[in-house]
Amino acid sequence: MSSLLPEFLLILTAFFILIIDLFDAFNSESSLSPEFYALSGIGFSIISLFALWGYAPTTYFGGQFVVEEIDIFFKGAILVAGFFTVTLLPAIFNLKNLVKNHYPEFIVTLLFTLSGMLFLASSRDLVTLYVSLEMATLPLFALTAWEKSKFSAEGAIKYLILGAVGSSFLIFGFGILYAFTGSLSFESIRVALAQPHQDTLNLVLLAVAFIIPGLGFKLTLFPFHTWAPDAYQASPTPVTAFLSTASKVTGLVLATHLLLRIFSFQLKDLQPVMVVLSVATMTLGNFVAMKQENIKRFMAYSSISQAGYLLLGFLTLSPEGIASVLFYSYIYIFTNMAAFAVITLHIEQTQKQNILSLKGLSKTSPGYAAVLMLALFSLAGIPPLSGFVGKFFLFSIAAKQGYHIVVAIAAINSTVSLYYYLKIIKQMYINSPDEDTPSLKAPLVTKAGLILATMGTVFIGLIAPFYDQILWASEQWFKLWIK
Amino acid sequence: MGILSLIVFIPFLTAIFILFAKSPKTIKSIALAGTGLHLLASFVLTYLFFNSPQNINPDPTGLSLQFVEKWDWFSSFGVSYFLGVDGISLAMILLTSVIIFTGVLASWNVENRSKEFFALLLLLVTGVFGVFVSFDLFLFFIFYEVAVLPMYLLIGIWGTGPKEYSAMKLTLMLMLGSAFLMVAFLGLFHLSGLNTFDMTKLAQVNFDLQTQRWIFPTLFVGFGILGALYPFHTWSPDGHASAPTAVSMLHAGVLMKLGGYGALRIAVYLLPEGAKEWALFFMALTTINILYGSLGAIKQKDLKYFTAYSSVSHCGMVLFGVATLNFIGFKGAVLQMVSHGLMTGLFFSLIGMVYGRTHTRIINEMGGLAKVMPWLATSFYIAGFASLGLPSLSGFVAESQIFMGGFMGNPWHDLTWMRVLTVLSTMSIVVTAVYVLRGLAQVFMGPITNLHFNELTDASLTEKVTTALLIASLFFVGLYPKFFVDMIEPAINPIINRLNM
Amino acid sequence: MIIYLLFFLVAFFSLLAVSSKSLYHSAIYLMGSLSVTAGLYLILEAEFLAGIQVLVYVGGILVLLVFALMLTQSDILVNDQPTFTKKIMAFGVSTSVFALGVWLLSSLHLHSIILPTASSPAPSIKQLGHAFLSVQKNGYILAFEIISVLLLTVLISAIVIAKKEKA
Amino acid sequence: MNSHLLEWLIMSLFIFCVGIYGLLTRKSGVGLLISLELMINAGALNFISIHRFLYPAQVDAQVFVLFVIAIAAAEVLLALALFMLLIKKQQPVDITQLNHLKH
Amino acid sequence: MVLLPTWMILAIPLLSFIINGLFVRRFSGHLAAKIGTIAIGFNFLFSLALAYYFFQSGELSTLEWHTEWLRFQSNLIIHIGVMIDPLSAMMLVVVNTISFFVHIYSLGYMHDDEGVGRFFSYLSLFTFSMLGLVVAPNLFQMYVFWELVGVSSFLLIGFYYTKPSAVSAAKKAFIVTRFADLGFLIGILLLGYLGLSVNQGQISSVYSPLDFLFLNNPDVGLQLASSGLLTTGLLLIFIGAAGKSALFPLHIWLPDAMEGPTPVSALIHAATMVVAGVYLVARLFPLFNLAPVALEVVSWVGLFTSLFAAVIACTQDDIKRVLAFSTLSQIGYMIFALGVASDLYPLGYTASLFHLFTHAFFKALLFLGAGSIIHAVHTNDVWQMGGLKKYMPITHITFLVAVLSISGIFPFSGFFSKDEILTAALESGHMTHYLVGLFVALLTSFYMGRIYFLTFWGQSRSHENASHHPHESTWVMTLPLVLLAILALSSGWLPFANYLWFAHKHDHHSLNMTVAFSGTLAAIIGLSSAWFLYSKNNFSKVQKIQTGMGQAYQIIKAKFYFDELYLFVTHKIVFNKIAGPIAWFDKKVVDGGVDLTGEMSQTFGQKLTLIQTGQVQNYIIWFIVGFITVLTLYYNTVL
Repeated sequence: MSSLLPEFLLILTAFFILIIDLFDAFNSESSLSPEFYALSGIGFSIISLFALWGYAPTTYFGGQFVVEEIDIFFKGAILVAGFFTVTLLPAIFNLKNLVKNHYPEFIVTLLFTLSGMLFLASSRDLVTLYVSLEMATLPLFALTAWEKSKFSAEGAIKYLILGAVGSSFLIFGFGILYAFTGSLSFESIRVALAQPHQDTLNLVLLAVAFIIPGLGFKLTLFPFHTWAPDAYQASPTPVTAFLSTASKVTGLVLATHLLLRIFSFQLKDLQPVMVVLSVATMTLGNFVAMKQENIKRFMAYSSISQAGYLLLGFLTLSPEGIASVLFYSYIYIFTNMAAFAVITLHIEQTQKQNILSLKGLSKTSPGYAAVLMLALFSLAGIPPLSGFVGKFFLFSIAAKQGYHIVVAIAAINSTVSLYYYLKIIKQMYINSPDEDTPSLKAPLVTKAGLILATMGTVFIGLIAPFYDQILWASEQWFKLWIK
Repeated sequence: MGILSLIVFIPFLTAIFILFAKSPKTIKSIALAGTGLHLLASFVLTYLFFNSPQNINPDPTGLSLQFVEKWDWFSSFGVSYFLGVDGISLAMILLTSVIIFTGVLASWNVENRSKEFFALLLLLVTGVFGVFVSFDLFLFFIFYEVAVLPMYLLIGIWGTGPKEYSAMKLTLMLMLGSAFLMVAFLGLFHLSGLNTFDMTKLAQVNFDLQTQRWIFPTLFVGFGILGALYPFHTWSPDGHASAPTAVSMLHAGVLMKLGGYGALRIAVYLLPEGAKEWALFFMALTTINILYGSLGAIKQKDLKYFTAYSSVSHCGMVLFGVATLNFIGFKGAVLQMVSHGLMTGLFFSLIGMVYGRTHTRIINEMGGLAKVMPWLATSFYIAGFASLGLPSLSGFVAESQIFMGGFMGNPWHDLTWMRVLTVLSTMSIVVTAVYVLRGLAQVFMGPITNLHFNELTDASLTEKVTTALLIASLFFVGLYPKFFVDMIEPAINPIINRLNM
Repeated sequence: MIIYLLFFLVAFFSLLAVSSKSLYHSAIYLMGSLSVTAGLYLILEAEFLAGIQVLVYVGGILVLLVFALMLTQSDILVNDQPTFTKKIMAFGVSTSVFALGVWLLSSLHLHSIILPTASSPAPSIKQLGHAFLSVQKNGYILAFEIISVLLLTVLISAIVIAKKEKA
Repeated sequence: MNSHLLEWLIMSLFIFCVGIYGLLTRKSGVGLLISLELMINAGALNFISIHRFLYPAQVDAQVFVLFVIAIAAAEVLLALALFMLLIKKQQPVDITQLNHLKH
Repeated sequence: MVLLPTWMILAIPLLSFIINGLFVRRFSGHLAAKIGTIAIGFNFLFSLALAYYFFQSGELSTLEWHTEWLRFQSNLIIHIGVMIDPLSAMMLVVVNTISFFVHIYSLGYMHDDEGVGRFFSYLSLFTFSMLGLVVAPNLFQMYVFWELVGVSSFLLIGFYYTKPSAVSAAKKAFIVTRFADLGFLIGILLLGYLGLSVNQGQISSVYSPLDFLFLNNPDVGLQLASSGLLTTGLLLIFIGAAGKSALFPLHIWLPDAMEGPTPVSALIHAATMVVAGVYLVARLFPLFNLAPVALEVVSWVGLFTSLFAAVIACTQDDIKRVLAFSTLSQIGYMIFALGVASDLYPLGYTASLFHLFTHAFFKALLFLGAGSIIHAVHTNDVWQMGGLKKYMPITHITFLVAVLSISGIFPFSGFFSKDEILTAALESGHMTHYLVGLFVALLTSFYMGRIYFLTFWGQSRSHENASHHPHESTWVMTLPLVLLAILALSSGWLPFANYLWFAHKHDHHSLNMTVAFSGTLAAIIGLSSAWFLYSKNNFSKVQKIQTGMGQAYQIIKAKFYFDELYLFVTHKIVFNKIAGPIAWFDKKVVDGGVDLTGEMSQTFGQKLTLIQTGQVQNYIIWFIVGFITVLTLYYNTVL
């Protein structure tokens, strides 16, 4: 049962916070503020997660809950994203009247979403997959509308409706999948799909056609990304950070399940679809981000373009593919979190979301400006920051398959992305601030999170053992069922 | 921690120290000390290179590298931290350490935010050193982009004129160049069959003609964009005009050489068949580059544009040398890199000094300055004569090699075509003479046009040291080329043997 | 025979639910359509499911929808008429999806599979109960736990959002 | 005479497409929810009909559908909460006017 | 054989340039002047000794010293060295003597000029590069010092850099010679290539196919000639020679080069630099000999230049311009002498070098004399002088000696060298060359007589107030004049033929009487007509002739408008029609293209933002469109 510990610990902390909130104990001076409990909860679950490293793979509930090495890394990524999101919270929730803006409830919902995502990572059959996927998405609709501002409801509703449409497509797809084998477990479906005889080929086609939109919604791929900009803009900045990192990784987990664990034999035929989707997402994300004024909307498009790059990793059925996707998602989380930390502070303390309001940040608060610059350069894929290393490995997967033109398009896209990242750096470093802008002040927890994220942005790409471990984990996983 | 890692990371460490320094005075002295130490280190390296036992690579087409440092980095990906130095890299290291030392001296009066300025400048130069010593394509690419990126901030913050526009254009075009390179490197990595980025191993692979036919132009154009190849050179005039002195010195002097170096070291060495297919086309392109650059410089009004166009033409000569695909041509290309680096370094530092005094770079607004600042005038003239290829100065040695190489032709291309192109590019020595003398005569000779020029001062001590050092090295290369020729020739043999194989 | 009648009924009700002018009528038509589907479930020998369908769907969700109608009171509730172009657009999109699906499905020779007779074994409620709570191979205890936590979070967050702020 | 699986699949697909049609034409939020319920219901029906025709003995299909119904309920709950928020902010529950966040 | 190593002859002027240029001239210009003069003096003696010993030893050519300078490839290694052979020994003597006298003369002439230190360092630089050129063992080293000579002439012409006319003259000189050097460089490349392809067959002390020992080697020459490209190569090299020696098409820079101080004109534009072209052709004569077409071209260009320059010289007013054109014409003489020579009639070769030898002395004398006149009268214009006979006796006598010598009157050196050239032309059957040569000799004596009479005879026409009479220059300036006059007298008698000869050393020294007679006659006619027209003060007869010639006179006076033509070609055509459009093209089209891609991507981005209309229904339509595209895409990949 120990491999369930990470999820169990999260849910335990959530209930613990609920009970404390029940007795309205947070307002008394003596008690610690809720994010400490959350942070310790997530910390312990990370520790317990990596404690499992030795025994993997373990299976529970009759094959429905499996923890392989690759899942440990996926869960680790999600937990790290959650950890950083929680460090951002004190910056926006003023601790005086917790009850007024429901800070404890926010954390509880966040923790439950995290546990949902962890369940998704280990699920091995359609029911658990669907339920934990909904567990990972439904609370986000509420989190997006948490600020109760004029636009937050609008963003949340758009997110909900498209989410619901996505999940109904998914249900229909799963229904068709069920037709191939009696059982709902991935393994049996994968085997059934291995050699679909001629007449059921159309059924596979229909199943794939219904399932890809569900995946596309979660991973913000091109035609299914339309919710992302509005949801990112509407939600409070930590939630935008959470959406762009944790929810993106959950999308990757869903992609691993669907593309590698179910449709692994169809992957060869799916390559053209994937190439078109990833190129379209990349190009749209980059070219539209050029014209954005609002910071959060800009980050939305930047994360859409990153999704385009990440999809390249799924072009092959090889350990390097999934390893580089995982490696890049870790780098992406650290980089994004570093960027969002500074953006949260800026938006919270200047109440302005326009890129131009970043004017002269390097003069008012040089430290934070430097962090944001590093993060943006890493997103643009500039060496020696780790963003470049991650991107290089991803492009190498596409190059291995011979898609040199796709690598060329991706490289040109990252040059275009450099243009709009430089536009922000220009605001910070070249333009001078208006006189009275105060320098940004950050609560201790957020500052600690920020420093940790920046360290990650700079060093993850350079330390080779980290990538080797991930590669080893994905090789183990491939050995398991490629036999 | 071999000497090469030291060479690469001394500027980086100085940059770190600078970040902790407080007053501008200490910042400048640390920067100077760092680059001075680095100059010393490169001289020591040269001494060791010539005197220590040479490990000669038995295979004629293999590189014989000295002071090799090789550690596995991403072993699963075949990426290793692989440093080495041979004749060509050593020549470039010497050039760069001289240019950065004089660059720091030339930017002695940068006051606003001098801490970031020097830190970024040294970061840029770390990238450049890294490129010259790394023999692993991945590491090469990392240092290549590190060298390009600080340009944006350096030009954007400390530049003059339309600085944001030209900074953005420069960075984006150079990044597009490196995008080309990334595609080519990945292509090389995957089509070579062996899972490594190590250049020496990739050199043993004979890629099939089809792949070489598309990878070589991508590589050559990718490097050409930085080496001011004809249609992609437009970033260089704007970029240099708005960049501050030290940055344009470093950029035109050294960064544009990365293009030539990469084209020779990677494009031609790894893909000989591709080189044979495309060299004549690129030779024609670079001929346009040479003539176009020099003719363009005649009508320029601004001193910096004037020098920028002349460096477009000279960098064109570097690529022309590479495109001749013969022994003398290659040697000429490397010599031209060294000589043009020193020349443009001197030119831009002098322009900085003159601009510091007259606060104008428009040629017609100045006149008769020789009477007021004889030292600067003479050094300007020496730089001018070096650029038009006067013997006893480095320009002539390099240009004669390139033109001889172009004239001698190579066994794979039609000789008359090469000879026509060589004659066309030799004409540039006349056009260069025209615009150099016209420009300098207008600025320095004749009666003083603007009265308040009279109380301008001549070169200060730091400026004297800068110009003296650069002029001395120009004369050294010009008068005693044997030093560089003996250094470069053994390094070119593998490339030629590979072509002849 | 009864099957085709029910098919027609479901199609008729859902079409009306979707296109009727006033939302109240469409809510009622939805109720009709859901209960007819419950009937279909009965035919497919899934009694428990039909029961749940009627109880949760018609009883629970529909009631919620009607509450929503009452609460929002917006004038458009009375006549929610889409513009003509939007109708054509929506019609085009949905028929194209339907046509694609039908074309793909019909090319399979699924029609040879006929409705099993009443006697063929259907999973009993006891089996269903076991499936929910058993820990072995085909048990879904895990999903059961997750769904409970899910409903809790949704409840909490919905309350927080809908709560009237104290002054 | 007895019905064939194809008819059932086409039937559920039809309801699904009617749901899509409803989604695209309804102006009010609640209208959307109605069409959403239809689409999810169509999914469930499709699932059960395949279960009955092909694998009558397995129980998984019904378990899955039960969960789907529960989650549909949760979705409607959330949608209702968001509509309340809209009303509190004096905005009409008309999604065609909810277009402040764009481009 | 000489006690000091021969490379000293190069090292001394270089050393004096470095010492003066960098250090001494800052403290005292005069000290620098003294150092420079002493150094050149030592060099003068050393070269005399060298020549003496060399001619004693009787060897053909000795490679005294060489070190490897620039390695192109294993069989193409360029050495810097000193090679002494009759030709270079003679040149050494000429260059050093003239340079030594000019140094002494400049002590006086530049005494009160504040840039005197700079002047003397430039002079030493010039001498160093000229000597380097002369002793070069290979063509490449010659090209190197050829350029250095070009740059020192640029510096010296532009010495008065505050004067815009001097600056533009210097610039013009450098660019025109640079253009010629382009031809020279391409010629070198071609010869280098040909040399490489010919099998070298180890000739002693030959390191690259550009060495003279290799090129002038008869059997190598034959192989080169057989390759067919030899003529073009030699013609290219001749273009270089034409540029430096200001032959016809590239002569425009020499008259303007008079802007420099007069000692400069004396040294560079009379004796040394301008004859470098002749020296080059002479040095490569064995090769030229094998390319008769090239020799033809050489002879005709030389002839035309001498005629062309002589005609213009008659019309010029500025004394230095007249001398410049006379130099042009004399060099034309030397070149066409070489042109007519061949291994059958080798006399032309010796005649041309003999004329070079003698011409150096009397032309330097003329220039220095003109210099002392200008120094006294402070103007160049011949019409403002007159009657200086009384005030400047020494300058007058020495100037008269030079005039007589250049016109070819008997006892003076000019007679012998010009006579030999004309006999060479006559004997080798080039009748037209002989006749034109005679006519040019007449013209030469006419214009020399003209300026002589205008300056020294008649009344003083200077505008300065009558009280201030021009006075004779100091002894420092007049001593070189006297010495040069003696040399101008004596150099004719030197038995030149048995030192410098080509093919076979013929020792008969008979004067061809017809040529001697006709040459002297032409000289006398020229002088007397000049005396008739210009000696008295009334120039009515001159006016009559000028109006008689009408428009033609103006054209000749304006040097056939060649300057304007070149100006037009460079400024109008090259600068405005080519460089201008290129600069515009680069800015608008190439740069425009880059900005265009920037705009295009911006508008593309703008279009894409429109997908996000904010309407949920549009989002759902996109969603379903996505579904359909995935379906169709997957469909046609699978089936």
